[in-house]
Amino acid sequence: MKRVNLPTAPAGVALLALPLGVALLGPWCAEPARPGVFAPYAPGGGEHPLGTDGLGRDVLALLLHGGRSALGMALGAVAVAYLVGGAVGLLAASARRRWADELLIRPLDVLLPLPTLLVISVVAVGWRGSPVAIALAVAAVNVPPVARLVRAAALDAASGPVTEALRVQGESRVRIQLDHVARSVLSPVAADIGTRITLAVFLVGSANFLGLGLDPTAPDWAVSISRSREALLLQPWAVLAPAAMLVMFTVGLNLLADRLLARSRRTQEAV
Amino acid sequence: MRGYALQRLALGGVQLALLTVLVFLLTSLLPGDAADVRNDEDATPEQVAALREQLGLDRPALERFTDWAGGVLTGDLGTSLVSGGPVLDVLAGSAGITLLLAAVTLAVVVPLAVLLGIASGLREGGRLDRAVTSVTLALNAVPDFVLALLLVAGLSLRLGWLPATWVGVGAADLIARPALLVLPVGVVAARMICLLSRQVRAGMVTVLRAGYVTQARRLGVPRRTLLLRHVLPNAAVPGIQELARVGDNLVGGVLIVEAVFAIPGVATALVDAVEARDVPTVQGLALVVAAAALLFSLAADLVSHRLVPRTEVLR
Amino acid sequence: GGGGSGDGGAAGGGKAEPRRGGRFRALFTGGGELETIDPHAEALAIDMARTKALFDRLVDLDADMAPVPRLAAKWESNADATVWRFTLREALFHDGKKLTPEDVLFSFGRILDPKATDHFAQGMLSVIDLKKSRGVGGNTVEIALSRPSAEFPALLGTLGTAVVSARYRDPARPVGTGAFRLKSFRAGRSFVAERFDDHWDGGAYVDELHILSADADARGNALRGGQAEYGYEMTPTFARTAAADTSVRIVAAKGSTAHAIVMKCDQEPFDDPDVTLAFKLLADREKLVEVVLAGRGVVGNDMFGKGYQYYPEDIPQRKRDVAEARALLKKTGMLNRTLSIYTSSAATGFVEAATLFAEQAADAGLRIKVTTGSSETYFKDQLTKGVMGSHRSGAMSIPTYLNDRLLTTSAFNASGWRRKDFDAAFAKARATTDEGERTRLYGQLQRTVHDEGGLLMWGHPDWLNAVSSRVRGVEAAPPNTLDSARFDKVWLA
Amino acid sequence: MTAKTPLVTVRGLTARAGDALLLDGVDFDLYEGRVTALVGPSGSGKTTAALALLGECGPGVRLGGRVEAGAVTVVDADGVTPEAATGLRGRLVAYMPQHPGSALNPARRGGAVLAELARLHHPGDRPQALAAAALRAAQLPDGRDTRRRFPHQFSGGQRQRVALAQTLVCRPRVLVLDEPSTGLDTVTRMRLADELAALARTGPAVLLLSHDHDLVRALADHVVVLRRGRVTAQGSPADTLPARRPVTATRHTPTGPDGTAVTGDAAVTGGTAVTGDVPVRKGTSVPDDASASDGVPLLEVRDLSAHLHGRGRGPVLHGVDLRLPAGACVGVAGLSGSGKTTLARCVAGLHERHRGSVLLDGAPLPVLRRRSTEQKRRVQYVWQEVRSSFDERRPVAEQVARTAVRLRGLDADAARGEALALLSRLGLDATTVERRPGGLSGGELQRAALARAALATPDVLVCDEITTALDADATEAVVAELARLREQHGTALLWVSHDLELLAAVAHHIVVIDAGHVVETGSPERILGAPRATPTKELVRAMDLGSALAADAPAATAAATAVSATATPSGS
Ligand SMILES: Nc1ncnc2c1ncn2[C@@H]1O[C@H](COP(=O)(O)OP(=O)(O)OP(=O)(O)O)[C@@H](O)[C@H]1O
Ligand SMILES: Nc1ncnc2c1ncn2[C@@H]1O[C@H](COP(=O)(O)OP(=O)(O)OP(=O)(O)O)[C@@H](O)[C@H]1O
Ligand SMILES: [Mg+2]
Ligand SMILES: [Mg+2]
Repeated sequence: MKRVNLPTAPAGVALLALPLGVALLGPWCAEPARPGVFAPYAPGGGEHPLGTDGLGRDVLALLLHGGRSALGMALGAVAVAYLVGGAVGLLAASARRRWADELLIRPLDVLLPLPTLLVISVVAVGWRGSPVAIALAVAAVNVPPVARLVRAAALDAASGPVTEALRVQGESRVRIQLDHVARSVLSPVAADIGTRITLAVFLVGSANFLGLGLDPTAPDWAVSISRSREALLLQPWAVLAPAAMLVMFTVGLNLLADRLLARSRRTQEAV
Repeated sequence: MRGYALQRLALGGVQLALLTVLVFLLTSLLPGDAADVRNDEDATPEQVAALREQLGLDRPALERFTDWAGGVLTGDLGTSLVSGGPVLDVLAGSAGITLLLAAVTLAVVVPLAVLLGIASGLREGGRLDRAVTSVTLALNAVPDFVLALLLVAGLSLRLGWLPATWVGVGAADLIARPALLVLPVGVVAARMICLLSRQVRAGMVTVLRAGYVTQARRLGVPRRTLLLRHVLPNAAVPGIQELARVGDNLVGGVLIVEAVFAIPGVATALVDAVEARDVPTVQGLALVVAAAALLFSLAADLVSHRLVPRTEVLR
Repeated sequence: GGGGSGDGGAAGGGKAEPRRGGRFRALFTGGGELETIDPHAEALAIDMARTKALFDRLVDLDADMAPVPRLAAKWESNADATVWRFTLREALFHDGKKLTPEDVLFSFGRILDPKATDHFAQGMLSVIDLKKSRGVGGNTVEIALSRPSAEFPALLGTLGTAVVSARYRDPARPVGTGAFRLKSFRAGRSFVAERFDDHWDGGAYVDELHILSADADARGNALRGGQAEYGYEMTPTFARTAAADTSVRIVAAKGSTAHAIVMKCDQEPFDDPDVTLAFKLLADREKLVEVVLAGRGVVGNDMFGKGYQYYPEDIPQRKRDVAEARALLKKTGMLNRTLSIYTSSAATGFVEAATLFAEQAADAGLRIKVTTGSSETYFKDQLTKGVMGSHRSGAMSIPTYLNDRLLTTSAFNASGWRRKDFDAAFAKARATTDEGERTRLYGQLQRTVHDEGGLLMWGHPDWLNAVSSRVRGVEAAPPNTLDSARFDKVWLA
Repeated sequence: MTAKTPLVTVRGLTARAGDALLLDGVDFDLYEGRVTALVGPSGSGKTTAALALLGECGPGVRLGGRVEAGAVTVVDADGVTPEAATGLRGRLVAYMPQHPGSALNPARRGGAVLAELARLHHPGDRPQALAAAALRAAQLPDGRDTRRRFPHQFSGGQRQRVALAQTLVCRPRVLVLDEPSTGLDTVTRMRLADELAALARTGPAVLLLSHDHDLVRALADHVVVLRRGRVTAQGSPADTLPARRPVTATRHTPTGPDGTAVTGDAAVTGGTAVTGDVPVRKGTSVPDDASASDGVPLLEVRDLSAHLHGRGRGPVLHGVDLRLPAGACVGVAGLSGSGKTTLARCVAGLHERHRGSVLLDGAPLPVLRRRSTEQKRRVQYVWQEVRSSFDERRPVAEQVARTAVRLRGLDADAARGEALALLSRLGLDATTVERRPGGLSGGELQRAALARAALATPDVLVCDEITTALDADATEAVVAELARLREQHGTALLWVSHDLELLAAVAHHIVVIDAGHVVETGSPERILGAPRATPTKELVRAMDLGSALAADAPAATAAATAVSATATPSGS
């Protein structure tokens, strides 16, 4: 069967590498952008190729410093969500007693319909400007869906004949969980993780955009977009440069996730 | 089936009840209360205290909550601490527009996404699939707030084709000027179409490879029937499950759109209420939004349950 | 004078005859459900714009914050400024009844009603002794005060002082004398009023007035997209963008309000005036104005009310002097100390100014950490949190500012300025009926603040409003003054 | 017959996967009204050849040679011709796959699909009538209940027949049936054979792929024998098929604690059936139940009831009693859907919704989750549907060897050595079992599953239809291996099978289950020789397909309990 022949993997890696590299290495490449050094919203060229923002800070320097929070909060949030949600999901799926399963998963079900926006806005208002609080809030809203996803996938695997066979073979619970169940869970998780990171990046970005997140002078990409949006026509780079970073990251991530998925499907077929 | 639906409904009720407790706890964690927020620099501490007493904020939290909860059971969502009017009025004032926005968005999203997903999933790797996959992938990667900014700057401010805001727009204007809807709906719909069509496509690709589809094809079932009766019901499940999550996406997208286009909807009201520490309003709105999201996911579950009955067998 | 001119003068265009008719849509920052059209509970700019359309005050303030007659044609006081007589104009309420002294007394009674917690003028007007006040004849009211106040007429030009009819009960059905009559109002959304043809001041030109809530972005977009005629409080960036756009014009009132960084004089280390002085010397005010206000503003001199009545123009402008500041800091042992400044995004420019100032202070070896707090409760929190903070003040008269911000009893004494002698000097100035002497006394108070106070008042931003190019008759005026957000004199060309 | 032109011609058909040659120059023809059988050991390429008729092949497999069906060239030297399949599928050639479980759409009710296919291929006729006929031909009762069930609500054998009905309802000119009799009890098999014979007479060419030589003998006009992808013989069944040989097996007989054989056969008591026999140990006659303390059987099932849903809803088994002495073999027989698998799973501890008790050495045996390692080692289970019990991501050999590591504490190398030795005794070479499960044929996997359980050297081995996909040689290897197990470890067998002849050869005692009740127990000789209960009688009469067909069974009446009344569809 023919497959999507986009130059997916290399392009995905390249797209992902730039924003990730900027986020990771950026802070070492440039001094933090100092306010008031240049004129506000000066157009690009010469000393500051991407111009300046409303506080007269070099957009390039901001860009180099703004990735850590923009991506870090989202990635951290998804990591926490998977650590907690994944553990709960696996535990619930492997619970020997039905009530144990219910006890683990029902409270999360309760959280599921909680409007994400509400949680984020309450947390962001309450702990203004704290990246950890916002990341935790984003993680918290992601825990229930992750737990459910992992539980469903694990339950599928855990109640199947393969698991039964492993149990009859005397495999330990831990090994069944880690080896078989976790591995069967892996492919839905791989599929989910790309979207989830994208959503988390957007969620963190949206909070910042709405002024509910970090403080308004932070170099964060989403904050930069929000702060400079009024000058979109005056000094487009102040908005477009951080926006491009975010878009590149998510496009690259999705390309890569698609590719991994296609590959895992192929290896499953080609026995 | 009916038993399943009733069970889900009952669960939904419990969820809502616990949710209100949670929302109450969350909002009471916020620094300051409505009395603090409502007064600006010029209020004296005595005035703040008087206001606090007048709003009943000096009563114990538990008492306030039980009062409110008792009211909800009789259909009374309480009184706004800000306007002094019923929360229901706040809701009525904002829900209409949001509902309209959501409905139009869904009406655009669902058929389009399903069609795109089917078309691209049918010929995996074909030219159409590649085109659709690339476009949805790219569009999906643009945060809604960026998309909204760029569209407004380009289409409204530069080209002047579409209105840039909803400032001063009433319900009647919407009917007279449907152009108002284009940008907000476009922004919310863009990413939802991407998410949904990708799910539908993935479902199609998986199901098209399943043994039973192969067998049906072997038995000579023609393309159309194969697609409609054998492939779609199974392939739709991930899409429908995605749709169940759309509730949340929709709220998030609508909030951004409401902020950018100055649309006075539920999301805006919710954020306003949080900022004003108007706890009864926050609770009322959260309750309604959550109930809507719950109903949505319940409907999606019932439909996928109907389509693939096996799902119930899993515990 | 503070009532500077607009970019194109008084936004008048030519000297064409005003035209009647049309719909005028004005946009303001909204307050959601907090918005009100109760003139005594007004708090937000949008509230004031709306109540200004529906009601009139006895007295209003001109661009210098000096009182000008409105419903009161003239006024006089007794020798010790404890009894004031206001002569009323012939004016009609929207219900067709004539304005009487009873209406005025009813209004004061309503404002001072102890059960009304949200009548912000209550504190200021508590000097009124209502029991001794009375109507005299058909058109004069005599207001008795419980203590002397030479500023009393100016007080009547402030927030929450409009005159309502004695028949006014339900805020949703306002009975005022204003140039517009209410058609509909929904908090957080819209306000529609129509011209009141029997207005005492000749009435408005436009047929219909819409006052709508919209945030800064939406205001800009709507103006440029032709969806509104007037935008209140635009950002400097918008002003820059609008310069290239012929459909929008900026009407700017020069240096109208005030931005400051406050240091709490009642706390270590700012209990030492040398320290506060060092900080004041550190600020690069030009830079702050250039960056934070995008150049749309004037440099401040650590005193409120530049250009207003009673402002001591003779005090020399404070300049940046890092060497001197360093010396002072060294002397007080402040070098290399780390301080934190408590701020929030409660007002535009707060965080920016704090950040920039921290940057400037670093030039003298000071480390200042910027802490951002909750914006909704900032003005309250600032009183208790941190030794430094961000501060801004809207337009008000200098005596009002001193009264509200710098007395031991002031509720919002942001700089922790509490001095018995200062309080006494203020009370004396307030009771002084001779205007020249009073000006001198106020000037002395201001000088003390300038020298020793904790107010680093670095700039006075221009007040930027925008109108679409069809609009005529919008005057540049500082907020809270008569001509600010006044729509009975605007017309559409 | 030779005068007729063939409907399908296959010439020099080859199939390659990488370097391996799966089919090597296969020739055969199919004629209208004739049944052609493709036989050969498991893994010889039967399924591969049959799929080639439809122009299909497995992943990574390339076809060559020439296949013509009707006037259409399906395969030529370059492989599958692109337009080939479309026209002929269903109408000209219809195929029933070997693993029907995955061929049924989980989301659709059986009846709806049948009606749809009927309408499609025979628009003139009444679809409901056609569907009913197909169900009956597939030996499923035509009722609302059957039609409204979803695939997951059938037993293994029932699913097989649902897939068959779907193939039959197309009424194609060439009918390809891949192992249609696996998983069928003798009665059903007999009726099915009958039906197919009648069907073939009415026109279509039938290609039958089967291990079941009896079925082939009874039905086929022409036999093609495949061996390692080559046609080794063609001709009439009598000429090509080996003589019917009796299953040679050492019967498992109970052993005493000292290893001596226990004679007698009534180690089992049935709830309803009463036997006059009593177990005899060391030549002494001991009363059966009363002597429990004296002669505790290795495994005992007491008053076992099982159900599908919680709180006893959806009962499947009713009060089953069963005794399995050490070293013995108890055969379980019964119509398809009667509850045999459920019983086996209860013993294995996998079916948790049951009441009553399972005792090992007199001590209660908990459900699997609570069994100790030793208990797990002592009781092992071989699945009926083996393919789904293997992890498709790991090589088969590795999965098999784990048993010895986990349950017998061997190190990985030793376990692997034992596993490979065992697998090769069962006829699976090392290269085959190094593949993942998807690369093994049905029969190969079945033996691997047995090896996986046998490696534990269990005391009780529960075998659920472990020879359905095996040819005679492989069956013999399996039986021999089980005999070895008994000799070396005294393993007792609980053997679920439809193959009564096989059971007669291996079991010392047979239990017959019908609709969840034990209806009869006794020694194989007695059960086969003088069956008492009606279901047993029918099973036995249908045992020898040849004679049964000759006698024919118009008498076969409503006893078709094919869809057991115990099963209540749970979705609605
Ligand atoms: N995709 C594949 N790649 C490599 N070898 C394969 C593949 N599929 C099947 N085989 C091998 O091809 C041979 C023939 O397989 P096939 O399924 O045709 O056998 P069969 O005769 O139907 O066997 P059974 O009776 O057990 O079903 C087997 O040895 C099998 O291991
Ligand atoms: N999920 C289910 N829903 C409804 N009925 C079920 C379900 N699972 C099993 N059954 C029914 O339970 C009965 C017993 O099934 P079981 O698998 O034990 O039969 P069996 O004797 O092993 O049959 P076979 O010989 O066909 O494998 C069957 O009639 C089957 O239809
Ligand atoms: Mg086969
Ligand atoms: Mg079975």
